[in-house]
Amino acid sequence: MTLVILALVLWLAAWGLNGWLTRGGRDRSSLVRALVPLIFGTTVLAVWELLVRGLAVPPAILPAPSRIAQTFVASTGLLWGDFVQTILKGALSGLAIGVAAALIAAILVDRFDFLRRGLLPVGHFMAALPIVGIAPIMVMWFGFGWQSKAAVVVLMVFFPMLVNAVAGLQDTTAQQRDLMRTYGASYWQTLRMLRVPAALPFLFNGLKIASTLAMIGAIVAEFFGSPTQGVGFRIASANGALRLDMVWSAILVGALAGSTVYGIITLAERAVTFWHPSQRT
Amino acid sequence: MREKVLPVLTVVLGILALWYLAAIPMNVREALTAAERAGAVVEGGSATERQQLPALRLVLLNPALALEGAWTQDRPRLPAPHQVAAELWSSVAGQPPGSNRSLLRHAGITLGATLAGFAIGSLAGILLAVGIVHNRAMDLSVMPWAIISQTIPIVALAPMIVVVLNSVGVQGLLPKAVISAYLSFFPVAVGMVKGLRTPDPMQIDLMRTWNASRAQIFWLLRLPASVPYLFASLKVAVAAALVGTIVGELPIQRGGLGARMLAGSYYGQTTQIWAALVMAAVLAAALVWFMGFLERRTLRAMGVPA
Amino acid sequence: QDAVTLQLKWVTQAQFAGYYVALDQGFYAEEGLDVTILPGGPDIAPTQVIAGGGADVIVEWMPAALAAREQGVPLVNIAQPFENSGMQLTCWADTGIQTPQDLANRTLGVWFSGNEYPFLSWMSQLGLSTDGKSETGVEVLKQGFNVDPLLQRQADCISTMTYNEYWQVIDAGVTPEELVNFRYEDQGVATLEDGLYVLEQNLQDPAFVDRMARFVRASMRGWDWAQENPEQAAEIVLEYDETGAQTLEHQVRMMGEIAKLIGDSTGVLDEAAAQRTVDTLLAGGSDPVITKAPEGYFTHVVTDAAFAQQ
Amino acid sequence: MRATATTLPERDSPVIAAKDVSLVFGTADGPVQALRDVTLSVGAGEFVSFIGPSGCGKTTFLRCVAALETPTSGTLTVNGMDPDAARRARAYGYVFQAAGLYPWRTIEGNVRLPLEIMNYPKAEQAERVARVLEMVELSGFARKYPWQLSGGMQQRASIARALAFDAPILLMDEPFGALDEIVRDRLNEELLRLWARTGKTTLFVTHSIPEAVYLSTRIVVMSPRPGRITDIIESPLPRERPLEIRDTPEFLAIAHRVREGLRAGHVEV
Amino acid sequence: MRATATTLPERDSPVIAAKDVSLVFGTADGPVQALRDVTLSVGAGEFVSFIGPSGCGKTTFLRCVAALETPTSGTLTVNGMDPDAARRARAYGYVFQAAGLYPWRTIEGNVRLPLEIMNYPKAEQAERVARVLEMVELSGFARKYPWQLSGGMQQRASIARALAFDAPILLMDEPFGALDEIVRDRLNEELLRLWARTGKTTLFVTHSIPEAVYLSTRIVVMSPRPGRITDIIESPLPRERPLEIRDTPEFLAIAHRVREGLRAGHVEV
Ligand SMILES: Nc1ncnc2c1ncn2[C@@H]1O[C@H](COP(=O)(O)OP(=O)(O)OP(=O)(O)O)[C@@H](O)[C@H]1O
Ligand SMILES: Nc1ncnc2c1ncn2[C@@H]1O[C@H](COP(=O)(O)OP(=O)(O)OP(=O)(O)O)[C@@H](O)[C@H]1O
Ligand SMILES: Cc1ncc(C[n+]2csc(CCO)c2C)c(N)n1
Ligand SMILES: [Mg+2]
Ligand SMILES: [Mg+2]
Repeated sequence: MTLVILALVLWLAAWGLNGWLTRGGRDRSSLVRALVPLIFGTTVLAVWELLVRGLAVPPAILPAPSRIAQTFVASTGLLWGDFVQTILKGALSGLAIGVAAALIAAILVDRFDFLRRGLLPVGHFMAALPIVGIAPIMVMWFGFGWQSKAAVVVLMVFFPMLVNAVAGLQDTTAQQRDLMRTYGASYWQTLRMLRVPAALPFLFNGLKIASTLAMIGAIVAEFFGSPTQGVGFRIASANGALRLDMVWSAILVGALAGSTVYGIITLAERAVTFWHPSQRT
Repeated sequence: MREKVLPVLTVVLGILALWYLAAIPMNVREALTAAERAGAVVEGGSATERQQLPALRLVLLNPALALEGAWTQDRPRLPAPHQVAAELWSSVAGQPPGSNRSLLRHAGITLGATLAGFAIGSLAGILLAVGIVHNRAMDLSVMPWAIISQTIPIVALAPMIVVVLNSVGVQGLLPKAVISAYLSFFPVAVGMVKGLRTPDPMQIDLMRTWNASRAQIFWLLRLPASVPYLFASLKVAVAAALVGTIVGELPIQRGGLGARMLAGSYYGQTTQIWAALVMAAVLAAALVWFMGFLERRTLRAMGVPA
Repeated sequence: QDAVTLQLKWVTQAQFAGYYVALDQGFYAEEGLDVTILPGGPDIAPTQVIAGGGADVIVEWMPAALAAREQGVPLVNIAQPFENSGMQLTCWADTGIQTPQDLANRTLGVWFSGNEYPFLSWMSQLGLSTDGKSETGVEVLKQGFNVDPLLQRQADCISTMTYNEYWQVIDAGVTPEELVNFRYEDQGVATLEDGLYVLEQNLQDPAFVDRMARFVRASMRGWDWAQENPEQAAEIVLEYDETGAQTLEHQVRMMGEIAKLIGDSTGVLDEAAAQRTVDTLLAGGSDPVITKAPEGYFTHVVTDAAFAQQ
Repeated sequence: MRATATTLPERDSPVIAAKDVSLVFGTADGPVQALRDVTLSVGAGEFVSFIGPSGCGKTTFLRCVAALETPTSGTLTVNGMDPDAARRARAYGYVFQAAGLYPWRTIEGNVRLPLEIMNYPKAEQAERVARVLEMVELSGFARKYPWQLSGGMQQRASIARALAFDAPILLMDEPFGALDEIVRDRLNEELLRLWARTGKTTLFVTHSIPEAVYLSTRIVVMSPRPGRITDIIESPLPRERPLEIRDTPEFLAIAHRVREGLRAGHVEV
Repeated sequence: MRATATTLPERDSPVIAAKDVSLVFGTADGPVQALRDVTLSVGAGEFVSFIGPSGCGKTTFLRCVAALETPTSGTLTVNGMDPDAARRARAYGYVFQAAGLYPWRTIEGNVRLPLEIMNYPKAEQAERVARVLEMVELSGFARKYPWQLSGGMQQRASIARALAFDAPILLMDEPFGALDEIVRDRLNEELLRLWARTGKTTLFVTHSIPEAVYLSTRIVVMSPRPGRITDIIESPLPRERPLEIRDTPEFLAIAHRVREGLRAGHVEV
């Protein structure tokens, strides 16, 4: 009971501390900016630890963070193999192919009105396909290796990317388009100098969604068949053995990879769309 | 009207033609094995040897057999469109709507959980976005973790979530709705944060000169300005909610399109998977269309040029 | 009426016909029990469900139950309706596999999530590593939910149950002559399947033991009924299948095979068979399932109570 | 306090008092000094025009007054309090350089917006909206959306929006830049009348020398980079000013002095 | 063809010929007639100013000429072809009423944009950009982004952008609206010099009567709702025009006539 109360007190204290840190212009220092999410995260972990101990939650249901950390450190070799299999081979290759395909499709759809009117409604329908349902089919078609995972990822990221790209390519003001018209700019010139830059905020938005979907897709697809390696495989098999500490370690691999990719995309976004009002604050 | 129908029809016909064509090489191996069992002579060696040859090569070696078996198998790798249509028809119209075998019943189960999850998720997403835009501490601390939360493969955790919720007595529609809410809150939160921050600095300055309260700036400026972003993300979110429900249904096996897909997969009934997939796509398309409809109505009411 | 929640190991099918029959025919009600049957599914670990308090009693395979015991979930076998193991490895004959030794350098499909232990144990007895194809090793795939890997020759052999997946292969048009089966029973690595397990601490409560006794008694009545009336049992199972995916033909056949596995079990655990299971697991490969011989992992108090009263 | 400031009684308790106000923007390639040592005090009911080359900091100074920008150094008070307190007391009506209407509101809705925010009664809202739209000649366009209006009409709508409520201080940043002379003359007269009637303290940025001279009690001439005040010209013209006053020698003399001041600022660049 | 059009030789093959051009916008609450029966022909090398109350259709007419809007009725040709063909032949340099710079490009990059599109050699691009930025006094701001500039500076950048390349027809929509008189005078002179040197046919929208008179060979006075031409005034002023010309009686006479025309348009409303 004392541990539970301690958890509560800790939570309130951290909340107060963060509130103080972000008031009165202190948030302009980059140290504070880094500190605040860290405090938040540490608090979540500490509260988790205290609650698990305080309420005596069985480790077969929810292990304490300290135990997860031990397992993680002890199994880095195993987890590295899973990371290579699922993230590097499955998710990232699928992400690259899917995004490239979506961009090409977006330009085609944008370029040929017939396609836009014909393909986009059909595309909307196809996109509505719950891709998880396709995972068993992809495993059937492309085998147990990473190729089937990449295929699932391609299908999963294609549509969000396409929608964002098409929306972005149309997100120009009338005057900006008029200007290009007075220059007699060709389609490709308008695309390159006006519409692609204007679309960038949307593209990054799509990319962020796509990158998280890619991780999820690759991991889920492993549930429908995989070699004896991979984050999804690890989660499923460790869960069956009630090794929940291992399950969470594998999840941590997925989360770390996902956050890193997301972080890289965010940095790139900041560098490339610095001019957008949402980046200027 | 004709301007829309013709291109769509062309594209659909094109896809169907491609589909039928693709079914030939996709299904050739099983077709040849079946023919061999029936006593036909098959080029390309034994089944194990044929495994090494590309599918197209096999089609060219045995064109007649390949064609014969392409669109009629019971367990095809790629069912032909008419097989899917037949399965769809029999499971929708051929069953009493309340029966366990009726796809309509399963679609209904999935729809219920999807709507519940979508409602919870989008509401949570909007509230989170409002908090993030208005509270610097939340902006700095929550956003990175909201992002990390999405990199957790919730889908992989679905069985665990079901078990854990089950252990605290939550059953039925809710565990599925929780997973679907988890997947749908994120696009809404991200889109709304962007949308609520979209008014340019001058418009906010103007509000400041009037000493508008935060609530007023929110209701009169940020919210209307965010509407296009809101609907864009609601469309993504409703599709995500459906995915979440289906994922939640996989382990539970108590009906719903997800259970149906898994059962189809479990018994190798590919056409059954495809029929459930098509049904799910119809459902999702309808939900997305409905969001688009609301969007058009709202934007028109806001005087945005068509 | 006393409430009992039963968590099954897999989806609703004739594998669990006895319980559904007992429910449907009112055997549980006659014992004053209100039983809820939760179907399982891929990646639902019944051991986890019971650890989380989501069920009173579970149907589980002994290897998984023993593994859970080592992970701090003290499961105890209270009854064992299945006498024999139905697990086997099914291979294409035309690949030239005839004996277990021929498995070297092949690709094999295996179920994971706690069901891989007998397989790993067998491989280590054969002296085959599971790290990839080689003269002394096999390549292992995590088999999905169906028999496609075999049909499409992505694997040379896959795991099947005599009552289920094997027949799916046959239904796909394959003749029995095209296949070679290695039953775990015959390979000496059989483990006990489909026993009933509860949490150890609950057994201290006499009321619970009594409830379980009535439950086991009614369940065994159900199994007897199902063995005698396979067609009706299959129909009952179909009624309870909420996915609507099962076919009567398949369930009737499954019921027939299940009847063979049950044999003339009364539900009382055969201690020798349990010991065999433990030995198999302890002999496991490089990554043993259990590290030491378990104690107190079964009890006869429930079956004693159940059948003494008769 | 500046010497001139003490000569006139109303400036003893100035509405706006700036002392050595400087503002530096940090940009990627080095800081930009937008204002340097700006010292100025404006008494209640004064009409002060700001004129100066583009980029000299007029907008920036107005933004400082309205507490939309914070000076890097110096002191600035409004009604004796700091600008932000004045902002919270709803002291300002601000007309921005760009119209900035909300695209999802009709013209009427845009003008009504500040009234809604300040909780004016419903009936009064309608009455005020109608009155100011009339004043800027947009009565027929109440129900149109901003993108259906020409640039000048949008600017007039934004003026109407700032006049709809009773702010004691009016800040106008080139409000009439996009209007033709006739409408501009009319609005100038209208503005003078409004000012005379309400006694609002007004800061007014313009590029038109005649406009500045016609409207103001004082004209502040600024020069760019760094933005600073080069001249402050008191207008001896009477408060009552018919349009014809623009042909009088007094008027032309002031205009000349302003033009000289401006030119001086330009040469320095 | 209009009577005046035949009197001057260069208008026999006009660069811009509008005959009975009308344009109606459909809006939610009924159609808006923006232009009615506008007939005008502009010869090569002419400098025509458009003046008229806000909302009278000046912008709309320029947009029709640049093929950004299609007249609902009437005929409009540019260089004998339809406006869209002329557009594709890159006949226009257009300065919009709002600056409309691309936020992702620096000032320099914005000015370079048309040059990149028209494939000017790299070296020439740099040279031209430097020259026009010099001309609008923005040399020091080449590397800044649009939001770091004041409104007037942005407008000057957009003028530079239109002048950077050699379009035979220059369309300018209130280009100097946001500039102070000194800069405006300087840019007026600069524009006249450029016009004399290059002989660009120029259509110029302004609200300043002196500016219109100072720059133009002809002044078109328009009146609103529906937008139509009420007067076309030929300027007898010589092509060589020092700024002092604005004090000559001829100049003032023309200015007076323009003002009368404008006022007439306003009374009708
Ligand atoms: N957000 C900003 N970041 C960096 N520099 C800025 C910013 N805003 C303004 N400046 C700079 O400050 C100076 C003054 O700008 P300000 O807008 O006050 O000029 P102004 O006098 O209003 O000009 P104009 O008459 O053209 O509107 C300019 O040199 C401008 O480049
Ligand atoms: N897209 C549009 N939809 C509907 N009406 C429009 C549209 N654009 C312009 N109008 C209307 O057409 C008329 C002429 O507009 P235009 O922009 O040509 O005026 P202008 O002469 O340029 O005015 P200003 O000097 O204020 O810029 C106005 O009454 C305006 O309301
Ligand atoms: C993912 C997954 N695959 C296989 C099994 C093994 N299994 C246990 S009971 C049963 C029924 C036999 O038809 C089967 C196949 C599992 N538990 N989970
Ligand atoms: Mg300014
Ligand atoms: Mg205009």
